[in-house]
Amino acid sequence: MEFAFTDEQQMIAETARAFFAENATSARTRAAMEHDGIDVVLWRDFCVELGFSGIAIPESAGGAGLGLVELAILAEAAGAHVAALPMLGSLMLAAQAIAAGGSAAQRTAWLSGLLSGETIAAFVEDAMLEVRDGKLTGGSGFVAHGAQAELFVVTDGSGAWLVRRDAESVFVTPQMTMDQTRPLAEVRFDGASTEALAAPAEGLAAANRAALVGLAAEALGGAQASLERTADYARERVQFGRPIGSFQAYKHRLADMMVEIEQARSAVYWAACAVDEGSEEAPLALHAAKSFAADTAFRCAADMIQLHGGIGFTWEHDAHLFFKRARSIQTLLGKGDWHREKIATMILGEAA
Amino acid sequence: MEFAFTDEQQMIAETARAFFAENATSARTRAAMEHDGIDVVLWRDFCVELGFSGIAIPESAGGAGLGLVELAILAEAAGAHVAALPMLGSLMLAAQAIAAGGSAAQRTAWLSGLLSGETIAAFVEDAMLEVRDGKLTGGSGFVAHGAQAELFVVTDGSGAWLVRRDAESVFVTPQMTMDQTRPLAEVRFDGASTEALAAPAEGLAAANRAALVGLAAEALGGAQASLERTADYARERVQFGRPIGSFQAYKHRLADMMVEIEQARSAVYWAACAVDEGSEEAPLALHAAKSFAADTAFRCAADMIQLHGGIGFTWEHDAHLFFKRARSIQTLLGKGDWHREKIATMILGEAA
Amino acid sequence: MKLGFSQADEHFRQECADWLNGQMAGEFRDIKGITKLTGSPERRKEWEKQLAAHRWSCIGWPEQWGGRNATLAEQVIFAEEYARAGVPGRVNHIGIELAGPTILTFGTEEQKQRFLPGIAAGETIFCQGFSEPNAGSDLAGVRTKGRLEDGEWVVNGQKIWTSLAHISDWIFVVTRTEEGSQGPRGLTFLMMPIDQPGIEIRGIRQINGDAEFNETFFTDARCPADSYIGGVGEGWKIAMGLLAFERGVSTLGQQMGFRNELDEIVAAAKANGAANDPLIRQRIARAEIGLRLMRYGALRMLSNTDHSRMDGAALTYKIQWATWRRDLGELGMDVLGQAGEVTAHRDYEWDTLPNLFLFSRADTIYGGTNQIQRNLIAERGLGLPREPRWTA
Amino acid sequence: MKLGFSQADEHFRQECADWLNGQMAGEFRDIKGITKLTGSPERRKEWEKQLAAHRWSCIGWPEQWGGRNATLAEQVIFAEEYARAGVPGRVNHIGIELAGPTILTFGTEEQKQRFLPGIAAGETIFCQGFSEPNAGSDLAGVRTKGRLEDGEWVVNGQKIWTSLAHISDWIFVVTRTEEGSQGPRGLTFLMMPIDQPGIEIRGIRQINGDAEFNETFFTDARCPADSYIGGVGEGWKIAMGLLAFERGVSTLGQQMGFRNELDEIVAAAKANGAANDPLIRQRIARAEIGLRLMRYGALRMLSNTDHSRMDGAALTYKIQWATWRRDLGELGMDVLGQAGEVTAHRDYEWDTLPNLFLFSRADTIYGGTNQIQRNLIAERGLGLPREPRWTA
Repeated sequence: MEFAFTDEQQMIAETARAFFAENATSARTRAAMEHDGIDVVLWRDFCVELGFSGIAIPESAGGAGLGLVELAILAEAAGAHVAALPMLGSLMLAAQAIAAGGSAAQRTAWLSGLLSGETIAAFVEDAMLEVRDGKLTGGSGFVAHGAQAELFVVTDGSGAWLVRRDAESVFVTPQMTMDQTRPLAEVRFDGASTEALAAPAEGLAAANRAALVGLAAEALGGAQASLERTADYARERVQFGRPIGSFQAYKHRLADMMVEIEQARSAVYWAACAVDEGSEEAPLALHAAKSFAADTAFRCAADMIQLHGGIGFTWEHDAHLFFKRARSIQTLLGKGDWHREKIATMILGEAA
Repeated sequence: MEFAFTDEQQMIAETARAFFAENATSARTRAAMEHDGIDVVLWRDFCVELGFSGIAIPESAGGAGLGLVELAILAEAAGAHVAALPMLGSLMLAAQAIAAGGSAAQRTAWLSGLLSGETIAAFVEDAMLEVRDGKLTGGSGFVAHGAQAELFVVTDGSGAWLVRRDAESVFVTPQMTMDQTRPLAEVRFDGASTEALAAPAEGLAAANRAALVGLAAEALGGAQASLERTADYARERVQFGRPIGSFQAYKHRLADMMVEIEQARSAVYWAACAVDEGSEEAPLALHAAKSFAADTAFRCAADMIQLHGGIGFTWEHDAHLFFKRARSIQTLLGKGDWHREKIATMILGEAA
Repeated sequence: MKLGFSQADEHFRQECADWLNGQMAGEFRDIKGITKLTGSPERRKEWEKQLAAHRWSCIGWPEQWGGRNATLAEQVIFAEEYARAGVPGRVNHIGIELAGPTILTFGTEEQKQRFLPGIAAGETIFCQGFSEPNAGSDLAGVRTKGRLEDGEWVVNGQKIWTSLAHISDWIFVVTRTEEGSQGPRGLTFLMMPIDQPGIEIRGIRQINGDAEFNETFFTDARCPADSYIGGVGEGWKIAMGLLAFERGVSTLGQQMGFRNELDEIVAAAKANGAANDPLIRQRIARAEIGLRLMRYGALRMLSNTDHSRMDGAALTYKIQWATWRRDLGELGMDVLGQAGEVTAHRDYEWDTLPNLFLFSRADTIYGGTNQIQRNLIAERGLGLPREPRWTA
Repeated sequence: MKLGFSQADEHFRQECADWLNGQMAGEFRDIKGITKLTGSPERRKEWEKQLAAHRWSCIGWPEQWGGRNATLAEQVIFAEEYARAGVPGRVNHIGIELAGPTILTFGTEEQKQRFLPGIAAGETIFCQGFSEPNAGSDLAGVRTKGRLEDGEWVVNGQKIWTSLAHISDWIFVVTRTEEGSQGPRGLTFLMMPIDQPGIEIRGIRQINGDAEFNETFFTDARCPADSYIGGVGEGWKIAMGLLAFERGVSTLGQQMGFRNELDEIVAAAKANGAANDPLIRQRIARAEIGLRLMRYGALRMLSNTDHSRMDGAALTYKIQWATWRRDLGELGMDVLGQAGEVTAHRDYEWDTLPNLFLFSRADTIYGGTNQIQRNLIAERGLGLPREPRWTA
C-alpha cells in the first residue's frame, strides 16, 4: 500500500507536464479552435515523438503495457492546458475498445494507425441503434471530434461495431460547439456497412473505464491549472492598493478550490488504481471520480473567471477555455447526477 | 401598491418588538424550557395585556379583525427571541381553524378561552386517522405543545374535529424534544369522542395559511436576530489583535446572511399580503415563504454558532436555541423539498 | 402594506400592453424578441425615437422634460408590460435611467436644457465611463486625467467595459482632475461627445463570442469647460448618486427579461422530459421563488420612502439578481443537456439559454463584483469595521 | 502507486479483527458501540490497559516504548479494524497520538523514560491545554503565564475546550513564560500533573446536553522545572509539531467512526422509505463519495514520504472532514424527519444521529475553525500574502 507515484510515474508526469507546457500554448490551441479543434503537430508529437499514445495499451497490441494511472497522468497534464487533441475518441475510447475487444485482425487493422495518430477515431453512442443484416441505422448529434474521424466505434450499450468514415451511408456534419477544443459532430448512419467488434462487452468495459478515468483526470488538470493561474494573478494584481490575494475572502475562495481539487486528485488516482488492481471498488470509484472531478473543474474554472474580474470574461483570456472544457466534461459520458444515482443504487438498491 | 408597513403596522411592530425584548429574556425562556416549554406569564401578557392574540381573528369572533401581515409582524418579533409560547398550536392553527370553520356554537365555546390564553390548543395531523361513529382513532407523535393542550384540533387532511384533552381514550405523552421552547408530544386517540368542525375545508385552509405565514415570520425573526447578535459580537470580539468583524471572510459571511434574510423578508410579507388581498399568487407565495424562510433561519442560526466559535457551541449561549428552533421550523408543516415540489407542480405539472 | 394595483393602474396596464403589443406586431415586429444588447442597433435607435414620439421613453421623468410624471405603480407596470411584450432592452438605458436622472438631480438648469430633451427624444444615446483597466471594481482608483486648458477639459486615459460605446453619442466619464489626488477625492464627472478625434473605441470580444463591451481610449479628448456635473472635484458624489439610480424601476423591467429566460427553461424542460427529473424540479422551483423574491424585494426597495438611507433590500439587490441569473444559466444548460453545447449558427453565436449561461458569468462581475457587493453590505448595511490599511 | 494490501497485511488484518472482536464479544462487551467520548470513562480506562497488556495500545511506536514498530499499512489496518469492531474511541487519544509522538520527537531521554511507559500502558491519560477564552483559534494569543520559582514552574491562567480534562492525569499546557512577549515568541510547552490544588476543572455543557469539554483554571499550579518539552521559549515550535501529528494514522480510525455513522443513516433511510427520495439518494451518494475521498486523501497524506512539507492533502484534511461530517449530521436529520427531534431518553440526551447533528457543529470550530483552516491553506498551500496588520 503506497498511494504515491513511483519514480517511473513521476518521470512520466514530469515529461508530460513539460511537453504540454511548452507546446500546448494558448496561441496553438486557439489556432486549432479556429480550424477543426485538433493541433495536428501536437498530436503527432504526443503519439510518435513521445510515444505516449499507447501507454495503457498492452504490449502485445503495440502499446507500452502500463495502466490507467499512467493514462491519468497524461490526461491530467493535457487537461492543464486544454490541449486540442482527440485523446478521448481515439485513445481512451476507440483504441481501448479495440485492444480489449477486437479480434487479432481488428487489432492489426486499426491499432497502429490509432497509436501513430494517423487515424483518428470517434465513439458513437446510440441506445436506439438499429442493426439489420450487419448494417447500422442511427447515430448521435454529439460525437466528440466526429468530423475529424476516419473510424467510428459505434455502440448501443451492449453491442459494438466498427464503421469506416468512407463507408456508404455515413453522414457527418460538424457542429459549432461551445468547447472548440473538442468540437462535436452529428454522425448518422443510414444502413451503413459495419464490422462487429469481436468481444463487445470487454471492449466497451475497457473503453468506459479508460474514458471515465481519462475525463476525470483531464478535469483534475483543468481544475489545478485554474487554481494556479488564479493564485498567480492574485499575487500580482493590485487593487485598492493591495495585491488582491491578500484579501481574505479572495484567499478563502482559492482555499476552497484547493480543498475540492485535493479530493478530486484522490478520486482520480483511486479510480485509476482500483481499475489497474482489479479492485471490487472500481465501479464505485469510476462513478465517483467522473462526477466529482468534473464538478471540481467546473467550479474552479468558473471561479477563475470570477476572480479575474472583467478580464476573465474576455475571449482573449484563457479562462473561458477551461470553463467550456469543464462544462463539456460534465455532460460527456453521463452527468454527475446520473453517476451519483448509480452509486446510490449500489448502496440503497433501486428506488421503489 | 405600497409594499411597506402602514403607520399602524409600524406601531404594532414596535410594540411587539419592545414587549419581547423586555420580557422574553434568555433567563425566562430557559426557565420555561426546564418546565413545559411555555412562559405562562409571557403568554398571558401577550394575550391579555397587549391583546395581540386575536389580531388576525375577525372582529365578529372577538378578534381585532386585522390580517396575516399583522400576525406575521407578531410572529417575527416572537421568533427574534425564541419566545416559549404556544402561538403555533393555539393561535395560528386552532383559533384560525375554529374562527373560519367553526359553527357559531364552536366559536363561542372555544375562541374566548383561546384568545385569553386560558385554553391552550394543539393541532394533530394524521392522514391515516380512522373515524367511526364520530369517534377518532389515530394520532401523531409530533404534536407541538401537545402535552399542554386542553383542546386538540384533529385532521386527516380533509375532515377536522375537536377533541377535548379530558375526553376518554385520549392519551398524551410528552416527548423530550430537541427544541425545548416548543416541545412535541405524542397524542393518541383510541376511539375518542369528538365533535366535527362545521366547515372543515374553510377552517383547515385558514389554519394552513396562518401557520405557514406565522412559521415563516418566526423563522425570519430568528434569522434576523442571529445576524444582529453575530454582527454585534463581530464588532466587539477581538482576535489576532483586530475585531473579528474586520476580517473580510467574516464580513462576507454576515453579508450572505443579510442577502438571504432580505429575501426571506420579501417572502414572508409577500405571502401575508397575498393571502390578505386574496391574490391568486397566495398558494405559491405560501410554499415559497415557508420553505425559504425556514432555510434562511437554519443557515443563519448555524452561522451564528460557527461565527461565535467555541462559545457558540455551549449550552450557556443562546445560539443553540435559535438553531434548534430553526431546525424544528424546517420540519413542521412540510419540509422545504416538499413545498418546492408543490411549486414545481404548479409550473411543470405532475412529474410523469 | 398593499401589493394589489388600483383599477386605474390596471387600465394603465392595458394601455401600455395595447400600445407595446401593437408596435411589436406592426412597424417594429422585426426587433421583437431580440435578447442580446448588441442586436439590430440601428433599428433599436429608431425604436427609442418611436417611444419618445408617443411619450413612452421616460415616463417617470417630469412632464416638462418629456416624461409623464408617472407614479411608482405606473412605472412598475410599464416596465413589466414592456418586457412582457417581447420588446428588446433599451439601447439608451444608460441615458434614460442613469444620465438623465443624474442631470435632473445634480445638473444646472442650463445642463438640463442642453441634455434632457435629446435623451428623452431618443436622439442622444449615452454610455458610461467608470471602470479602468487597472482599477477594476475600484472606482476610487481612477487614473484617467482631465485638465482645463483654454476653456476646455482635455482628457487622457482609458476606460474599459464601456457597454455599447460603439453606438453611443455621449459618454459620461469620471476623471481625475486634481493632480496628485488619491481615492475618491479630486474626481470630476464630465459629459463628453464621443464623435471626436480624441476618443477611440475598440470592442472587447467576450466569452460568448459577442462584443457588447468596449475599451475606450482618450487622447487629448475634449469637452467644454462647463461639462461637469455637480462641481469640479465632486465626481465621486455624483458617481455614487448615479449608481443609486441603478436600483430604480428599471430593475423590474430587467426582471421581466429574467422571467422570459426562466419561461424558456420551463418550456425546454417540458419538451425534452427534464421536467420529470426531481432534481431539476427542485431547481426550477428555487428559480421561480428567487425571481418572485426579487420582484417583491424591488417593490420593497421602491416603496421605501426614506431614500436617504440605503436599506437592506437595496443593498442586497445586485448580488441577489446576479447570483440568481448565473445559477439560472447553469440550470438552463442542465435542462438542455448536450444540446446546449452546440449551436445552429455558423459563427460562434448562441441562442438564448446557452448565451445566458455564458453571458451571466459577467453578471457577478460588472457593476461591482459579488465580492465588492458583500463588502458594501457588511460595511454599510451591518456597520462592520472596514478592512485594515495595507502595510506590505 | 498501489492501493492493495499485501498478503502479510491481510493476515495482520485478520489478527487485529479476531482479537478486537473477541474483546468486544467478551470481557469488554459492555463498552461496544459507545460513540460519545464521555461514555463509561472508567471502563474505557480499563480498556486502555487491556490494549496495552496485549501490546495494541500504540503499535506505531518503537518496540522499546511498548509499540510494535508497525508499518504504515499495519497502522492503517489496525485503525480500520478497531472502528469496524465497534470499539469506542480511545480516551487516551491525546496521549497516544499527540503527547507520545511529541515526546518521542522532541523530548529528552529522561522525559521519554518518565512519560512514555505510562502512556503506552494506559496508565497516564493526557489532555491538551491550547485554547484560551480570549484567544479562540489564535494560539499565538496565549496569556496563561508560567514563571520559574524555587525550581518549579508556577502557572496562572485559564484554558478552555480541554477535552476530557476531567478524566485525565496530565495536561500539556502552552504557557507564556517570557514576560511581555507577544505572538508565537516566548511560549513554553509544559507537562503538568492535573491532580493538584492549583488546577480546577469545570465542565462546559454543550448544545447536545453533554459535557466533553472543560474549562481548566490554573492558580499557582506547579510542575518541576524540567517539565518543558523542547526548550524554554520554544513552545510554538513544539505545538506546531504536535498539531502535525493530528493528521496521522488516527485519522483513518476516525473515518471508520464516520463510516458507522453513514451506515446508520443508510439503514434509517431504508427503514423509513427515505431511500426512495431522489434528493436523499443524491446526498447519500455524495456522502459516500466524500468518505471514500477522505480515506484516499489520508492514504496519500500518509504515503507522502516527504514529511517536512505540508502538502495539499494534509493541509486540506481538517476542513474536509469537518465539513463532511457537519453535512452528514444534517443529512441524518433529514432522513429521520421529525423522529430525529425527539429522544426516548428522559434527560436531554441523544442517540447517534441526532447527537451527530448537534455535536458536528463543533467539528468546524475546534482544532482551528474552518476560517482558520482556509487561511492556512491559502497562505501555506498557495503562498498568498498574509493579512495586513491592523491599524484601527
